[in-house]
Amino acid sequence: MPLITYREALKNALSEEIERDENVFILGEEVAQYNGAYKVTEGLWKKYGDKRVVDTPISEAGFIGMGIGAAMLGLRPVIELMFWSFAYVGFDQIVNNAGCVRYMSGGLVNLPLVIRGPANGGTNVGATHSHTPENLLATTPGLKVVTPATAYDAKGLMKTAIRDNDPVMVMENTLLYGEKWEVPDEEYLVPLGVADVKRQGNDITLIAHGRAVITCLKAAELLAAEHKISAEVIDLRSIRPLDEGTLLDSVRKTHRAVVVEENKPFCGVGAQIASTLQEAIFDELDAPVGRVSSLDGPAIYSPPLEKKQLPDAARVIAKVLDLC
Amino acid sequence: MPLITYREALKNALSEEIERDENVFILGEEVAQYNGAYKVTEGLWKKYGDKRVVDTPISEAGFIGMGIGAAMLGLRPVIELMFWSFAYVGFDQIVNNAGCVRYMSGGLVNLPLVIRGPANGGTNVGATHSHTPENLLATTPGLKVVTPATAYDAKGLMKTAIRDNDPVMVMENTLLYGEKWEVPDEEYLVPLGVADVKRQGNDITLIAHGRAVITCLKAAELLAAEHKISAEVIDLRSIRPLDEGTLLDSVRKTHRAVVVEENKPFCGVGAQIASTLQEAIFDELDAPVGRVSSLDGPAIYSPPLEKKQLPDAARVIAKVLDLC
Amino acid sequence: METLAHPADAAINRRLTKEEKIRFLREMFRIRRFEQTSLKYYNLGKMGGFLHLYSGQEAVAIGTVSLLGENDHLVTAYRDHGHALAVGMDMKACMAELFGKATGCSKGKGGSMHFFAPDKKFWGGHGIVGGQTPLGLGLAFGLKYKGLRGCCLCYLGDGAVNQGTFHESLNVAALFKLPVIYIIENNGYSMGTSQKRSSSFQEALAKRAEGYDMVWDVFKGEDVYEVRAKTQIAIDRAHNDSEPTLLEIQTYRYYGHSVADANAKKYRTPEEIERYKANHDPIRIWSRRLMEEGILTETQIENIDVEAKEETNDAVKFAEGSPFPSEDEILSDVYWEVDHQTDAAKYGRYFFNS
Amino acid sequence: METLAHPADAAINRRLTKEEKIRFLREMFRIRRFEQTSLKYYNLGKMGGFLHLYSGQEAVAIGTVSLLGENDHLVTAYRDHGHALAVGMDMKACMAELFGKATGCSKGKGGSMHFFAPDKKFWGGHGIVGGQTPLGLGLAFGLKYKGLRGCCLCYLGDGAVNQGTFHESLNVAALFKLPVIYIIENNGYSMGTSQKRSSSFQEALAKRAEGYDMVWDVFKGEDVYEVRAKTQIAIDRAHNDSEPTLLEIQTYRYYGHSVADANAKKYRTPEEIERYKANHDPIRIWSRRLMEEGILTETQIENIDVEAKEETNDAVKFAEGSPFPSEDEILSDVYWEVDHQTDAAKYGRYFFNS
Ligand SMILES: Cc1ncc(C[n+]2csc(CCOP(=O)(O)OP(=O)(O)O)c2C)c(N)n1
Ligand SMILES: Cc1ncc(C[n+]2csc(CCOP(=O)(O)OP(=O)(O)O)c2C)c(N)n1
Ligand SMILES: [Mg+2]
Ligand SMILES: [Mg+2]
Repeated sequence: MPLITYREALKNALSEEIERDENVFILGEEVAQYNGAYKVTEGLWKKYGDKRVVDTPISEAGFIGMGIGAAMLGLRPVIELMFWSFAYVGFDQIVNNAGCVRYMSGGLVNLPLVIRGPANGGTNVGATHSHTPENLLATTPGLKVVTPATAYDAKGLMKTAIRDNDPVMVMENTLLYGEKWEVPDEEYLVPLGVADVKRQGNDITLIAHGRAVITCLKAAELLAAEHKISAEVIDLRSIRPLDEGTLLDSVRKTHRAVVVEENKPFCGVGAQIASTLQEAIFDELDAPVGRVSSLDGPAIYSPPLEKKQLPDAARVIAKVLDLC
Repeated sequence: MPLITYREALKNALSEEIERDENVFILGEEVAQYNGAYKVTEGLWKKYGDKRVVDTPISEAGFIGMGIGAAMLGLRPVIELMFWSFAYVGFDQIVNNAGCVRYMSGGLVNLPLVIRGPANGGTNVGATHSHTPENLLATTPGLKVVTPATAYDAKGLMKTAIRDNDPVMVMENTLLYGEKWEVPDEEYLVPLGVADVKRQGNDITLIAHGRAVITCLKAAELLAAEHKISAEVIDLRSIRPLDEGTLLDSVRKTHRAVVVEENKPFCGVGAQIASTLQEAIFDELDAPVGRVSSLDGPAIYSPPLEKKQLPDAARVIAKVLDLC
Repeated sequence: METLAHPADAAINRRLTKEEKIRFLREMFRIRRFEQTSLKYYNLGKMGGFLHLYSGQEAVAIGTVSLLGENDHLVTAYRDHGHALAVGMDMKACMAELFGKATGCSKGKGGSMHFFAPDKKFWGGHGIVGGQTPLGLGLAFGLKYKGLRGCCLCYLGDGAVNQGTFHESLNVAALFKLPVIYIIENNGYSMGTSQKRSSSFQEALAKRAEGYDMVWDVFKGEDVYEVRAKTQIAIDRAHNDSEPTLLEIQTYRYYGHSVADANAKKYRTPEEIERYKANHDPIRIWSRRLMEEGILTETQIENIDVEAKEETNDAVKFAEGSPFPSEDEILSDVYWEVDHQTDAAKYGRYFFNS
Repeated sequence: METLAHPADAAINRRLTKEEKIRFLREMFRIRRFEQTSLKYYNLGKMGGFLHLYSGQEAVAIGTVSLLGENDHLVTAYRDHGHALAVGMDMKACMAELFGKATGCSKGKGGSMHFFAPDKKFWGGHGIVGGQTPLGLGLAFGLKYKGLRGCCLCYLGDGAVNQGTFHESLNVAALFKLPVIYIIENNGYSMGTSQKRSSSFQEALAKRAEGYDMVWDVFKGEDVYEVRAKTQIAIDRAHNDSEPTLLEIQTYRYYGHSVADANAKKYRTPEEIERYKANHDPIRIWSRRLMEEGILTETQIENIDVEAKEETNDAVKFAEGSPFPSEDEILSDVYWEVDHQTDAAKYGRYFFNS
């Protein structure tokens, strides 16, 4: 299988879906002529033109809402946020219009749209640019949230998100854009709501999403090599819908779990999962569910410090050793 | 002690703080000449005039940001949101400006401000008007979140919030505005970060905030009368800072807990608390920490249905019986 | 711009048949009576939440909506009963919605502020001030994308003009040349705040359009002819040139901001309200016209009114006789894929109550 | 409005001493060299994140800031080095901030986009486009509340004008009569988008002010005299009448949007950039003036430049020699009460890592 970057995988997904369905189009700042701030849409404007790849002013609330209105008519907008951090100026449009209109119309309206862009720390862009709103959006019934950790998943999940008839928030990661994975040439889809066991193990389950999955895989290797602990690594892939079945099965086997996330800890995704595990399989747990999150301040700029603020393999290992 | 309403308690707190400190002023839609959409500021404009009680256009992002800018100069704005649901159009100002500026300035700036208003369901105002963003805001380091459940707490917490030198989000409840409690005439403060054991018990701890506390007190009475279960009821009062000590002490005694909230379940405050309890005192728990939240759809309009969507005593009791 | 001795002489009005003119009257009566009845039942405790009445503004909804063709859409704010009935939504379903019943237009889930009728090209009913304005943009974008000759009317209040979304929408509308017509229904107040206490502007609110190089107009909203004549110009601009317009229509509401508005008579004098009712009421004005034109007699008009009242009473009967939604409705209509039990919904958990 | 044969003749400029004029030149050189040096070290991998250079725009910051008195404040966006140095922030601390060091102006926590100096009445440095515009409003509100004769300059870009917050701010500024001066530093581009692709407008962006009944002006930003003369009018209006103004200052940036902007030479031609550098460079123009006025010789000017370069090199040495923040700094400066270990911070948990 060819090795391609996470970025290319996303671009290919967008390109294939634009070709497949005339209602699919891309909307956002610098997505067209500039080729995308992070080059995810590189070449698409040249190939598909002004109609399918649309540059917007810096008006997130306006163009997110515009996408929602267009989706009402059956178009399938893929709205790029240069950073998910900028969603906060358009938060009302996402929560109240994308999130609530179907419900408030008694099911008369549905909104087949995608909002995508990077949501991560680790690139020293400071607190305003490093938000990870997966918990904020997944708390909202009506929205779906997806966080691909590999190029394979990025492509498969993006294509599924675009075909989904509900609003799907896809949170990417700038630190992964340049990383390569094997991605088949043939078309494939990755369904939402199916977690992926990225590594098998017996002693403890590491549960993560987004780049934290990579961190867990590193930690798992070290745990095996240095501590003879066999860690299973589960990638949630989608936060809502959430594949609880796979999590429960794994923890029923390992009896221990750590949830690792780049979210802030308070009411983070890890809180939801820890809470679920202890409630669903209390008697199967040989130790409390541990959590490793970003250190609980706004994102710090200073490059070496920001590295420490994000979860790393060492912190995951320390937590695992605490619990094993 | 005189019985006064939650609404009056808040108004008295505002009035006393306006008198105490010339930097305190109120800002928001219809707070002055109209006396407040929910009459919390009734009479204050008449008494204190245009300078201290300021009506704004319907521009939440604009006037929240204006309050933040004024706080930079040492003023102490108390910003009313007619509903906390409207915070979403000003979400960026709250998270990035109120929440991050102190940090990003390396501590050079601090923002002594309060944002307050009702955040609750139960009045059939539909999904757009019934959001409960305590989890969304408490997830943000830099912000504090307070949710008074009684008139006594409302007054004491509001006064403390106004004197606090950090941004404090006070979430009130329209269903409580007209309810009465004993409130002393003498000045008092209720500190942030101190939970209140609103009822003593031995068999299980019910943990709640806001109006869910009242629901728990009702449930506790019924549990005692009908099931011989002695429930302790803890009112968090503030979500961040969070009084974990009181929670842990109680659960160490009762060995069982249910977290009750009007938040939506996914990544709700209850998730955070359940996750904390199981991690901190795993061996003390005789049963999983249970959760009771709003039913996980957008807020429904239909009055009898919305009643069922919110947690009620029956659901709390059912959950307790599950665990005991 | 077409200048006319009288708006009645505008081509679009000259073309009207007697039946159409009668229909406008009937529909204004239907809106008025629907709301008066809903007020009564609200006060009887049969409804929850808010009820924002449109009474006094009827000619705006009727006049503008009467111009819409096959590919013309609309979206509005929470004061939406007038627009809903104007597009032809079933009065029974509207009333049942207010009663929170399963037979309501939104199955009792949306309430007064959140009526929708996609089949009638009516996209809500939105509770957040200004929140609908980018949706109007999107509907117009969608029409243009699909190559359809149509437009979107997007209504908002005089208070809503100060929301950021509206400004962002105006810029994009003009920049992208989208066939959207923003209609400020200026009833002089946003809740208890008079227009001059909420907005700084020159001449008219709609003049702000110039800042975006957008055409605008401001006119009275009490006469169906005038509303139609002036709005048609904007619709033609949208249809023919794919250009947006900002219209400001001066109108008035008789009741408080919502029924919960205890101050309705504090921030405006009773005289102000009475003066409008006496001299500017759109139903009276249209009735007088139809009599002047010899189309209807006073008795015929009264009959139309009586029919409207009867219809609202039937609607109440329907609403009262309808069931509340069943409890499982709380978790339906959240996700399309779940509702339709598609393959996409086969995996993972969607709802998180334990 | 004062009309003048030449801005140099404006009272505010006639009053300038030789020393002040030299200082303006020195400060423009300091900004230019500071940024060129930071660019070098950025490219060496010594810095993270973004670096938005101000080169080409220096006369705007220097000209406007030179007018500020005791109660005059300012706030800007992420392209903030020019304003920071103009208000007198320590260059060493600024450089150390870029290096992410504990000695940085924000202790290494804010980075390039988030410089602050409250002691110099400089309130940031804000990364979210348009997010600073309501803050400017609030600073002006605070001044008025306190009864101080002052104003707030709030800078934004030509792309930022399309954020909703800016519109909301303009309305409130005019409605409340706040002494705020919004300054659009129009450098023709928002990232790779030319002004005409992002905004629909008539004549000038600043003309949008008329929609809010606000005074506006548009002028060139390459000549310190002109910037000072035109801005002073707005400051007087703020000081004397507590009235806001919207200024648009035409300028240009030499580098890409940020250093990460790989397309800097794709959306504009190299000729366009060179043309500006050759004919409109604020430092050249000011240098020429000072020579024409007989204040400085070419050699003296070169010496000033050399000094500026030396200062930036010292700043780099300082930054390189400074320590990174200690790990516990990640959780300080979050809450004032916690940092100061007050009574208020005695209760409850503030940070939630386990
Ligand atoms: C963002 C937001 N802020 C505040 C409100 C509360 N609110 C609802 S309607 C309204 C007044 C709007 O007035 P206007 O736009 O003139 O419309 P009208 O009610 O007169 O039709 C206010 C303040 C809201 N729904 N949304
Ligand atoms: C809300 C928001 N959207 C997008 C961005 C990304 N962004 C940063 S600067 C910029 C361009 C701004 O251009 P302009 O306002 O002209 O200022 P200039 O960079 O030219 O100084 C963009 C799109 C952001 N920081 N915030
Ligand atoms: Mg109005
Ligand atoms: Mg620019």
